[in-house]
Amino acid sequence: MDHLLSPEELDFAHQMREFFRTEIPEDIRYRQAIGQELSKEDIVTSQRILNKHGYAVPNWPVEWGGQDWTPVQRHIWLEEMQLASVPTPLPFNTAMVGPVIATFGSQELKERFLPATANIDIWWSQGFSEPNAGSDLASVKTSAVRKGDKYIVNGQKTWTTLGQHGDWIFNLVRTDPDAKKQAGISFLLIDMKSPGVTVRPIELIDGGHEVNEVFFDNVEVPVENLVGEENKGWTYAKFLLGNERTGIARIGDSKVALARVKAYAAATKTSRGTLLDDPLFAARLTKVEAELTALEFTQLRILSTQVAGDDKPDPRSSVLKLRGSMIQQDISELMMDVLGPQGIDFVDSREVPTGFTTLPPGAVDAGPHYYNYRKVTIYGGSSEVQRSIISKALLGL
Amino acid sequence: MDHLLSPEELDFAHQMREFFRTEIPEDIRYRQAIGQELSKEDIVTSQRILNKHGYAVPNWPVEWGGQDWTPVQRHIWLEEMQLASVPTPLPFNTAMVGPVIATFGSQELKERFLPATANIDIWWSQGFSEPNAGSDLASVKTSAVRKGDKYIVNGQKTWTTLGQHGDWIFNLVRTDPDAKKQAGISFLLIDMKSPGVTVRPIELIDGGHEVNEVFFDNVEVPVENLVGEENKGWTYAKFLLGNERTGIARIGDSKVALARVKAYAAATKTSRGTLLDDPLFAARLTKVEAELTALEFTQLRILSTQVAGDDKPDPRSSVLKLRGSMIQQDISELMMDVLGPQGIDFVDSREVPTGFTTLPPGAVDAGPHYYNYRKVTIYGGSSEVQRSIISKALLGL
Amino acid sequence: MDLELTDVQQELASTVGRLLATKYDAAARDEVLASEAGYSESMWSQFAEIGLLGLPIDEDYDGAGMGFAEVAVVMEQFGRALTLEPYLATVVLGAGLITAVGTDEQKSELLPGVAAGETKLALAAYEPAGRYDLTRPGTTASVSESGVTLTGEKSGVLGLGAADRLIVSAAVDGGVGLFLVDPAAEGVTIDVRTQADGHKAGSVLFDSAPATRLGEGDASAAIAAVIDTANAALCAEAVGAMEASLKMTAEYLHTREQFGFPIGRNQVLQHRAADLYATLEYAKSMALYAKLAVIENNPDTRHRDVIAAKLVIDDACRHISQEAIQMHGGIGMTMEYPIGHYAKRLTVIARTFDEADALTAELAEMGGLIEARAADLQAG
Amino acid sequence: MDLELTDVQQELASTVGRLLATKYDAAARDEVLASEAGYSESMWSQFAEIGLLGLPIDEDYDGAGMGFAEVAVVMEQFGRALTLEPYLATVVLGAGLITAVGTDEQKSELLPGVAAGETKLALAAYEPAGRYDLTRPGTTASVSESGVTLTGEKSGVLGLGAADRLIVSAAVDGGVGLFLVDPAAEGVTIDVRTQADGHKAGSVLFDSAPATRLGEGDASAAIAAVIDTANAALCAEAVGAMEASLKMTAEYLHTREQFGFPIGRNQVLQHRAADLYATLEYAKSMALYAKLAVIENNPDTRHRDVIAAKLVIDDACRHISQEAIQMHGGIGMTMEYPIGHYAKRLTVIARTFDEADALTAELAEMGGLIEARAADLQAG
Repeated sequence: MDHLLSPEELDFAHQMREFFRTEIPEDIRYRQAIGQELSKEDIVTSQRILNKHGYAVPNWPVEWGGQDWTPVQRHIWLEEMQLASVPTPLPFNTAMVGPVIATFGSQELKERFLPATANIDIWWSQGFSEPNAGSDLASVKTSAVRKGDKYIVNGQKTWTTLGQHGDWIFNLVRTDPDAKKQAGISFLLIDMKSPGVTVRPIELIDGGHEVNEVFFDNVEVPVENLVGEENKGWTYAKFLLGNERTGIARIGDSKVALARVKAYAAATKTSRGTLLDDPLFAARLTKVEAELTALEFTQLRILSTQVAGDDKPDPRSSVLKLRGSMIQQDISELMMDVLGPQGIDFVDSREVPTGFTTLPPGAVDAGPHYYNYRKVTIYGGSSEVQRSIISKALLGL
Repeated sequence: MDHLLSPEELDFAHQMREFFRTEIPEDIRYRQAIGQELSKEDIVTSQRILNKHGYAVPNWPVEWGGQDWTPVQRHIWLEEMQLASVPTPLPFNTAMVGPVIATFGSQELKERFLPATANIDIWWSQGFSEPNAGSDLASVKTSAVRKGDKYIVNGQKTWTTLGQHGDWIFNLVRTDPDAKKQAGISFLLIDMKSPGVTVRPIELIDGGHEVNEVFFDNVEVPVENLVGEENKGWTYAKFLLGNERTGIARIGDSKVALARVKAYAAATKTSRGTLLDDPLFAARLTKVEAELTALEFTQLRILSTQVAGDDKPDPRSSVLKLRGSMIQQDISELMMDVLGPQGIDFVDSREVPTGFTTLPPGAVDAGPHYYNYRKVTIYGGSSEVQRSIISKALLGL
Repeated sequence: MDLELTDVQQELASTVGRLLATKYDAAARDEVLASEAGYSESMWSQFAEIGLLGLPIDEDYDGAGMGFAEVAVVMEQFGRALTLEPYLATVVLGAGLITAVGTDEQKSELLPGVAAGETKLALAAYEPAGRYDLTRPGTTASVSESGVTLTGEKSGVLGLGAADRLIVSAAVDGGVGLFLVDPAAEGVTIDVRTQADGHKAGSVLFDSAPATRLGEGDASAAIAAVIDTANAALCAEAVGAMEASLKMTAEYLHTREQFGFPIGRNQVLQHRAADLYATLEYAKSMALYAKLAVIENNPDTRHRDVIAAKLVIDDACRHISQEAIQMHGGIGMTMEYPIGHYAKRLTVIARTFDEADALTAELAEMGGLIEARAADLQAG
Repeated sequence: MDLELTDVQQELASTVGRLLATKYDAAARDEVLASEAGYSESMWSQFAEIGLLGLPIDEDYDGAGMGFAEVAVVMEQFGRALTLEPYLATVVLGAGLITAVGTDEQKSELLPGVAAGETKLALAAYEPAGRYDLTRPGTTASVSESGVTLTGEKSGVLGLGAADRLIVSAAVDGGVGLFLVDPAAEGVTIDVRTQADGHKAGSVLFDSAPATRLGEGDASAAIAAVIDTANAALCAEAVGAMEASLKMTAEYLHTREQFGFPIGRNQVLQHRAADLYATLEYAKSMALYAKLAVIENNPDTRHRDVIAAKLVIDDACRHISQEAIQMHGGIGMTMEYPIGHYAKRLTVIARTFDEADALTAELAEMGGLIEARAADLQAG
């Protein structure tokens, strides 16, 4: 991509490249690069370094630690971060609740939360989805009833990613049960240490613990934790969901993952040579490479238009999500195919008892990753939702 | 398939195999085998030989020339016919109007039409589709107004296959304009030489003349040409459309076509050997072979159930159409890929001016065939219609 | 032509189906899954009781003397219920090989125990460096006067942990031999792992481990044959699991409501479900095709036909497992909902004994299923 | 970073677009298609008038001295309108090769005529036995004192029939040389055919036909480069044709009614249209990628990047052409409705200069687009 950049942009890219590869601890980047699950500490450590240098929340207002960057610069920042295997800042903090508070919160809320959010002193969780809601996010049932200077919150949220680490949770709650669906929803911040909050893990088929259910049983929440106006929460939620659409393609991550597939394939012996020489495997891999390039240039074309000043919503963002998630799944499947019989087991480590052959690279994560990545076409607006968005823009039906 | 057959069935298969390969003129079978368009005469010659031996209309009542065959025998008959590259009897005669007349027609109509229909002394055309109707066959606009002992027919039919050869045409006409859609339709036989009947060719993208529009301008039709009862035509049409669902997969034809692709690929030189040795081409071909086998065994499984006496409509018939048409298209595409640069031109003959290299086998038909076969997922119940039928049976929605 | 199950086979299917419906529902299975052994001894005994373990074993050795057709019936039911017991390892692979190459004495010693549910077996044939290759074991047999010992490492040993006796392939006499090894013997180290689908498998290290030769002569053909049989068995199991997956998905589409109506009203999901149905029909047809190939056992076509079947079924496993989760949405990714368990089993089946690309290439090299022929070309 | 068209390019696009919208609608095109020549001399003159024919030709030879970026703009518009004129043959391939290897004298002789619309060119490089190979021509050049003559057969010669001069590749001096031949000269026989898309192409037989060498030295690299450029041009044309196809299909879905409502209300067709849109975006991105590769002309990456682009675009041609017809239904198969014409052009584009399987294999052999790299493995 370098040759497409202006001299200033290229300087910026080099600066980012250098920064990520020297300032973020190598062990964290190594774990990220080889598909290991990162600890909470890894994520916090990395984000704090970013934040110290002003690189954790570039999308925020400058006053709150953001950067006055062009869309291209933001893209370079994210791409270089992913290519360097630096964990991206916690999206619940930086892409979700932060921008909402910065845009719709009171001065008091901003001061209270934004610095701690950028620096991940508070780990935020997301309390949007509810059981059986699926893509119908506005069907919020969790209620918040005002009683004096408190809300009493009752209900249940689900699919709360990394909620086990959460300090606070931002929620959509129903404050007016009589209003129509989207009306009557408020955006409420809740301390997860409050009495009545319970977090229950959801076990996933990848064997990991990534998402949770969060229960609210008569939880008392001070009214000052309301963001913006009561019953206007749906507006803030839509703002939140519309943010950061271009990053959703995760192209840098996919490049790293594909490079890894390729390196492993070259090191995998088959009865006729290496797997990378196998015509059918190589053809599938090559097609994904070409498609990933097509995806990248689709993203760049969108950025190029944004530079030109057009900022209205673009069905091409849905193309990025639709196709970007397909490519992530394709890569996870190629990785499974590289491992072959050794990608079937669920193991915690490549280490084996003395005397046995060490498991090949990828043996730990290939399988779980494949199963886990079934999610990428479901969450963040499923593929079905993206197709509906695109066809609406295309057909106007 | 032979090893699945009972001794009696196997005898029958041998008998059919022998018959088709000795009695039907070799030149006709050769033209059919190499994808040449057959003349009207070829089709008539072949069918008359079949009819002479009682093999043109085995699905008809025995009294009218049919055979009291089991479903398996009928399958063997069709399969062996296709494998021998014998043109199948004209479906408009044998699978469509014949059974309708035999089932719903008066004795007089039967005597008048059935022998001539079986022997293709009358070439029938189909007058069902109308402009802009698409899959909505019941939206018949062509009107037949009774005037004394005649109907006066006005309107237009379209997609009339081989209508240029037609002697008679069987039509759905609206006899009661006030009745609801499906009611008010009658099944009327019209002599195409009647004044007011005009046939206009529709030029298709394959360069051929296969389908036609048929216009009716105050055409007088004797009332005795009505089949069954007035306004009951939709019932007869549904009967007609429900016939011969298993033959629709055209497995024998696909086997012959695929064998041909394979033989040509083996004779096609590439920079690395023959095309049949090319791993990517071979893989695509092999998958289609395996799928064709899956299709064949799906058909056999259905037949096996029919033997067991279950005769209710089966969503698996829709699977045969859905997947059988996909396979036909896949094969037509493989053939295009075999021809490569020499499948691009539309030529009438493999012959070239003196001195030039003769065109390879398939050069004449590969391209036209590919374009023509776009139809197989559209006609006879489009793939979309088949999926709806299957999902209705599956989901009951 | 009759491709339907015989009455006896239908009865067998009902018997197994009823047993599993009552004793092996999702909750019971979750318990088995969470157990240390990873399978249920009690179910195993019940399988023995109703004769499933001796199904293909000769009557002389206390078996039922039936054939692969009946085994396929059982495997399909097992697929439907997603059983975790080492039936494939013990009955299909283990007893299959002993029947194929064992001496009368060895058969007498081992097969009655299998039929009675007292002996479990495992085939140790794959190796870490060999991927899916079975023809060139790095494990070697050393024959001396004091007996035979094996040295080497095996991986992907299905049913390891439960097995009372291992059948091990090793290089011997310039070919491949099979050997019986007691997993508790000195010189044998086992490392049991859990597959993504919950089945136990793992690796075994042999360090001059005492062994007995199973039968005699080169066992390559017998190993290839038993893997064909096992692949055909997996085809049947996959069909059961896919049929259950599709049924579950259809029910979900029918009952799950969103935006005020069942999500199955979405035409897009209807048509995609229809494609799943078509894929399942293909899979059923090819499981039948593989079954007939194994029963006919024609040496010219058996392997070719089985891999053709497995190829189609691997694709079907992928299509149905991926779409079933996608159509369920997030709930489909949770362990508490059954569909993900089916998806995992199907994903593993598509990677057991082979991989789809290699099967495709192999089938192509064997000349495919249809003979090249064109009327305007000389055969070539 | 700026990937948008420059103002000049946008103006060019509008100019060409306007001209074609007024002079080259479906009816006008049908006339051209039915004509003996298969293209319109009058359009050709108008292309010359507005400077399209000299676009990439140096100003010294009466051209506009612009680059491939502008050619791509024109090709995309041509794709949109499905023009039939031999622009690729004359301007991209013909003038491209003369510019690349011709002597000053040859440039002076031929290029001004091209720019003025007076000279048409065709490249005769493919041969019946060579499939898509250009590196080993069977046609030979024989050099004697009385001059050069060519003997051999060429096929797939785009623009044949219209061409005033042929550029022919032939084996010479152990390498590949390019030669200029007058198609009317003795010893030259041409057999013009019509491609499925209506474009004229065909074969040429040279029997000691008089020829003049174009430039000197081995021309293999120049031929490879001009085919890369032509492939990038086809990518642009395909994008124009696909965008028009999708627009037409969307309009059809919007206006065509069945069972009482527009068929575009069918969610299934909506979602499939959305997939077409995504495919078109990929194609646009890769046409851009190919364009940048040709402009940058880095010998290490140009060919690789162009074939990667063509690969994605071949797939897109297939997806969009097939679905566009399917979503139109029967009407899409008729010559009187435009969508089938687009489908045919797209089908031909995907088979011009290469085939998708071979491109995939070639790209893989070149090492693909992404460098193999894993933190836990040594580079290898």
